[in-house]
Amino acid sequence: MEPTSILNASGCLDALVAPGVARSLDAFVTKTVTPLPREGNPPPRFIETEAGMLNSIGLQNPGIEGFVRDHLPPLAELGVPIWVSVGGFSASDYASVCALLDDCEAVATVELNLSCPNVEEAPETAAELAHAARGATSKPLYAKLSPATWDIAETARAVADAGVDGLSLVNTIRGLALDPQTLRPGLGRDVGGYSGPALRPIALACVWACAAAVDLTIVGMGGVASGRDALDFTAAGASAVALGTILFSDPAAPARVRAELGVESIDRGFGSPAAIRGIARKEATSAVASAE
Amino acid sequence: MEPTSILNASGCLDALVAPGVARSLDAFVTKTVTPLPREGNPPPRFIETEAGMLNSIGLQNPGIEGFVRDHLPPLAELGVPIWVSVGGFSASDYASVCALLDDCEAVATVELNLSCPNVEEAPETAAELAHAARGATSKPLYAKLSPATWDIAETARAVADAGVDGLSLVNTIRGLALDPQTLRPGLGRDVGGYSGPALRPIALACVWACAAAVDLTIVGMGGVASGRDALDFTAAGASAVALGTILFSDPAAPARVRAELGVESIDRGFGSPAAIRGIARKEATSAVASAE
Amino acid sequence: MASDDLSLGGAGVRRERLAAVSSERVGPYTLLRLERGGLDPGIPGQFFMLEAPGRLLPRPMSLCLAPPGELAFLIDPIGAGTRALCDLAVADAIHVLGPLGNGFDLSVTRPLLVGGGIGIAPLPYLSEALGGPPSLLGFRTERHAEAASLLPGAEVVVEPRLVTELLPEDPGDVLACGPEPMLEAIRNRAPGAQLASEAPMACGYGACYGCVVEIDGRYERLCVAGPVLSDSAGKD
Amino acid sequence: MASDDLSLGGAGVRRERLAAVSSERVGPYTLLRLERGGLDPGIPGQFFMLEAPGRLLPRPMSLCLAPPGELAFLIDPIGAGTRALCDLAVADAIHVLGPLGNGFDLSVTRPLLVGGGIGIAPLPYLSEALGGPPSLLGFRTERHAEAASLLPGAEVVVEPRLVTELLPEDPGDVLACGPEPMLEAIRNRAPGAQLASEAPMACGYGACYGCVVEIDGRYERLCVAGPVLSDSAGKD
Ligand SMILES: Cc1cc2nc3c(=O)[nH]c(=O)nc-3n(C[C@H](O)[C@H](O)[C@H](O)COP(=O)(O)OP(=O)(O)OC[C@H]3O[C@@H](n4cnc5c(N)ncnc54)[C@H](O)[C@@H]3O)c2cc1C
Ligand SMILES: Cc1cc2nc3c(=O)[nH]c(=O)nc-3n(C[C@H](O)[C@H](O)[C@H](O)COP(=O)(O)OP(=O)(O)OC[C@H]3O[C@@H](n4cnc5c(N)ncnc54)[C@H](O)[C@@H]3O)c2cc1C
Ligand SMILES: Cc1cc2nc3c(=O)[nH]c(=O)nc-3n(C[C@H](O)[C@H](O)[C@H](O)COP(=O)(O)O)c2cc1C
Ligand SMILES: Cc1cc2nc3c(=O)[nH]c(=O)nc-3n(C[C@H](O)[C@H](O)[C@H](O)COP(=O)(O)O)c2cc1C
Ligand code: FES
Ligand code: FES
Repeated sequence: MEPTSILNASGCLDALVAPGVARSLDAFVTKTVTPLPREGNPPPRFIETEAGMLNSIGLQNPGIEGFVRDHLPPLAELGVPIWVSVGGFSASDYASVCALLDDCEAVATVELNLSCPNVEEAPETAAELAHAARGATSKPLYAKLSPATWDIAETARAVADAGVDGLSLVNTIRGLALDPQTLRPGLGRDVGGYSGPALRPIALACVWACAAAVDLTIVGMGGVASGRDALDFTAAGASAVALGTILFSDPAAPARVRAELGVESIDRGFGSPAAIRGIARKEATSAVASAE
Repeated sequence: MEPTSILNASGCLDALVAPGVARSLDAFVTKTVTPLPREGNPPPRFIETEAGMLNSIGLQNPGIEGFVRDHLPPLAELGVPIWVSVGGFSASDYASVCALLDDCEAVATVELNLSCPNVEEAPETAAELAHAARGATSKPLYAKLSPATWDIAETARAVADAGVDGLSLVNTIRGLALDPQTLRPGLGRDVGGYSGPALRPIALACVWACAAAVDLTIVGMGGVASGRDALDFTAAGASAVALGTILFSDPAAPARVRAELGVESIDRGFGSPAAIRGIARKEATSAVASAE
Repeated sequence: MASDDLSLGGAGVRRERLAAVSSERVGPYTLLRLERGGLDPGIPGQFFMLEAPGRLLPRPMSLCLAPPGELAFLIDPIGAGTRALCDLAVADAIHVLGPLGNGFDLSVTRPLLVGGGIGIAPLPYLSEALGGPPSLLGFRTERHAEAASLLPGAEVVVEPRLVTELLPEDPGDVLACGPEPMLEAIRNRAPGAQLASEAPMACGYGACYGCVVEIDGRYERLCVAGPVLSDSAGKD
Repeated sequence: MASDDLSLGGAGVRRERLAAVSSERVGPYTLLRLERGGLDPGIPGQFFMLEAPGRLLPRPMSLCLAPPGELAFLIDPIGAGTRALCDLAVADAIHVLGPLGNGFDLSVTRPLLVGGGIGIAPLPYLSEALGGPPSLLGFRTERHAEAASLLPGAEVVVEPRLVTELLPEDPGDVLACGPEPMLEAIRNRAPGAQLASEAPMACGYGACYGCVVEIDGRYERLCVAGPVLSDSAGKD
């Protein structure tokens, strides 16, 4: 087992304007690309909350053709593995985008954004979308799931059966915040996706549940901001962590988190973070939640 | 319309040991009562996180018979309306407990805890549970829903069709935190329910979505700690707010929040909080989330 | 409103914002003196919930000393909350709720106080109430033992010696506070002792059911049933 | 590591922890001087992301002055983040990232600086770079107008008079910063003006797509395409 890899979370870094940051990662994940170009949502597009933020970017992206033509070539020059995040509104959307990417040598991995609130009912059809993508590409496939579900392990098993190679856990969860003056939603599109430290315990519970349910590689994310956080995700079963919101305040976070994680591991008597993987579950009595 | 009522959140106040606090509420909500007594989960039962806490109390309660015999008579003496929170593991559980409570004059309202993580699949059968309860009592019925669902408005419509009179939004969402020393889960039962300020944007989005979907009275909760928070829930469509985690640090919160809410309303030129109800939605362009 | 009597179980429980009067190091611990405000110091062994700046939940602390106009707490900085309390500067104010829980039963004839580590916290106030009975204190290191200065006249041992080694054959009415292994040893040596236990507490007044300990095979809230439990109600 | 060149678009962008050297009130604003560390002051109109103590996200601030060894920012305390920055005490340190974005194009022949309210912030540094060209400043009240002291020799008006009333027939090369209605008026009166715009920014370096403004009918990131936009690239 290798040490915990450090990636960015999709939509939280543009490697073309911040190549130095991208190069400090073990892999760069693109913003979600859809079949057609999208302008995204009207501003305001983000708002800060007590221990997190809400965003309603709305999948602004150049569409798969523009992406492959204009973005992929310079990304390929970076020298880090490129993961392409793929979104869509139907199984055929996913299949067509994946088929296109299957031909691109520069693409190391495809991450399926199955949890974009724009795609109504996505969690219910996650397995179908994953199945369609699997049929269209032989690249490694990661399924990115939403925490907004009663039983994420069930979804994990379904996408595992559909043939994905890994899980990206988790996407944002819907949230709302009002403008203090107007009492109107602070975002142009009212409701947005909640990320940052407040999401961390929810994300960690999802990693924990999925690590018990399926035998897939897990990229953990949701509020990771320090080596200690990366350690927790590793202990809960993740093989990699992705940095999202923390990159907005600290573009040097990848190197910092990596260094802190190494120190934490050694201080605790483990040679490398890899030895910590899944340790939270050792002697675990029960994975069933019992709160009310 | 009356001003925003202030209740406690179920499981966050024991009126019998804190009668003064209970009397400062517009109604007292009991901890969830199940058909049989329950000892609850082994400690540790709570752990603090960055902007919230996790609990795994596990529905410790004396069972419906013990409750009606020992707890209800002194509760009836308090002089505030008593809401009884009802939990169970099947539709017949809910029906039998509701039938028993239907005979109790001291019970003003029944809140159905349809979102206890102990009840596997509860959200899927929320409407069936609500339907069973509706058949067993003519008391006002509130359905308490979980935020851990892709589309809470769908559940809201289903329980509305089943005949409930109101919604209690929201229960905790599953979370995990590890002990910094051992890297084992900080709770005796590993995963617990996440509450407090971190939950607030999620809860507010649920109130917003349900207020648009159904014509039911809404009790909003999730991190309410100030008059401003109560104002936000009111603006999003709630007629009452329930105080949970804040009661642990401030048992005087009900009177404080009520006073702050009054001041906020007047400062904004509204005579009473009632005039603010639903105002966040005025000129709303879209209730569909558009984050990714 | 915030300072009103909250009718939490016993009468006289209040919540007020109290300013720090002084904060001094005692070995590894900090003795934090707050102005008393309108709060009642309560019975020795009772506790207060102290707001820990920057934390969501308050922290339970036994009253250590009750000089006129003050409430003093001895705090061991073991985590974020206790560190924040130890870092309070003079005039910083925090919310304090109390007194809470059941204190020691003072109607004892031959009191002997036993404390281990930070478990010494409630003993100075208790000793005062009982007219300075004999006391035995155990500490992990000489540095921790500096806290014994708060209980003049006490017999003090430092590990590897254990405080229970000092217990006489017939110890009389033992009133003790300390780590669980120490309390367990006392249970064996002094049946009927009054033992102040600890458990993490979110609310301190019976609201959350987070502080349960097993008593006679059932989960009871320590903040309501304790923190002082008589041995017969103890774990075994 | 944290102080390394991060290769964010332009070269020379660094992130360091910088201590406050002084903090003084200027009317309702605060002039915060930070030690410069290894950061480059950049081109006038560029901005820095300042850590706002207690907040999750940093806040964008134009460089106001660049005295030797310092970076100085003029801050309007309009919300929690800016208030936290205005409350910094001497020696308090915060993370600062920059310089970011596109500054003013200094190859102008007849510069005229125009600022409104806190929009005056980038003008002192800009004025210095351009050798003290004429400037027009507009403020909401006399108290706000105290900030004009940062730009000696400027013409100043206070509402109800508007700064655009002072614009000459042929204003030359206008470089402006201020509220959107002021910028809109300048667009009409001085086509081709360089206008420094504002939008809430979460990252300031193109990572989040949170700061988009409409440019030629498309949503462009202001932190990458701006904040200084030449009028032809402007909203209409
Ligand atoms: C009735 C009562 C009276 C107390 N009196 C004092 C006192 O006078 N002086 C003093 O220094 N401390 C006292 N304590 C203990 C004190 O409340 C805890 O040390 C404190 O809450 C820890 O908070 P923290 O944020 O520093 O640590 P945290 O980060 O909350 O916890 C650090 C570690 O300690 C564990 N822990 C936390 N609280 C407790 C607890 N109560 N019992 C056992 N383990 C715990 C946690 O699980 C964690 O592993 C008392 C506790 C109780 C219940
Ligand atoms: C490139 C750039 C340079 C800037 N330079 C300066 C400067 O030199 N001095 C200075 O005082 N301010 C400057 N600002 C504005 C400053 O960044 C904001 O006032 C600050 O981020 C607000 O943070 P807050 O926490 O105080 O308020 P918040 O609580 O975040 O916001 C308060 C209110 O202001 C709105 N708001 C927040 N940020 C902006 C913004 N950037 N534009 C418009 N509305 C906003 C919010 O939506 C909210 O309604 C600059 C902004 C940009 C984009
Ligand atoms: C501004 C912003 C934009 C995002 N865009 C995407 C996206 O395009 N595709 C996607 O799968 N996730 C997107 N996400 C979600 C993140 O990838 C990540 O799952 C989430 O933010 C949780 O991680 P964090 O708390 O570390 O930010 C976005 C998040 C933010 C904050
Ligand atoms: C310690 C604790 C115990 C709880 N017990 C119950 C319960 O018995 N029944 C129930 O419906 N909700 C229970 N809840 C959930 C709360 O009623 C409430 O929905 C949730 O905590 C969100 O509100 P808050 O953030 O204000 O605490 C409990 C919450 C906590 C923190
Ligand atoms: S600490 Fe909440 S019930 Fe005891
Ligand atoms: S502020 Fe993040 S992209 Fe501009």
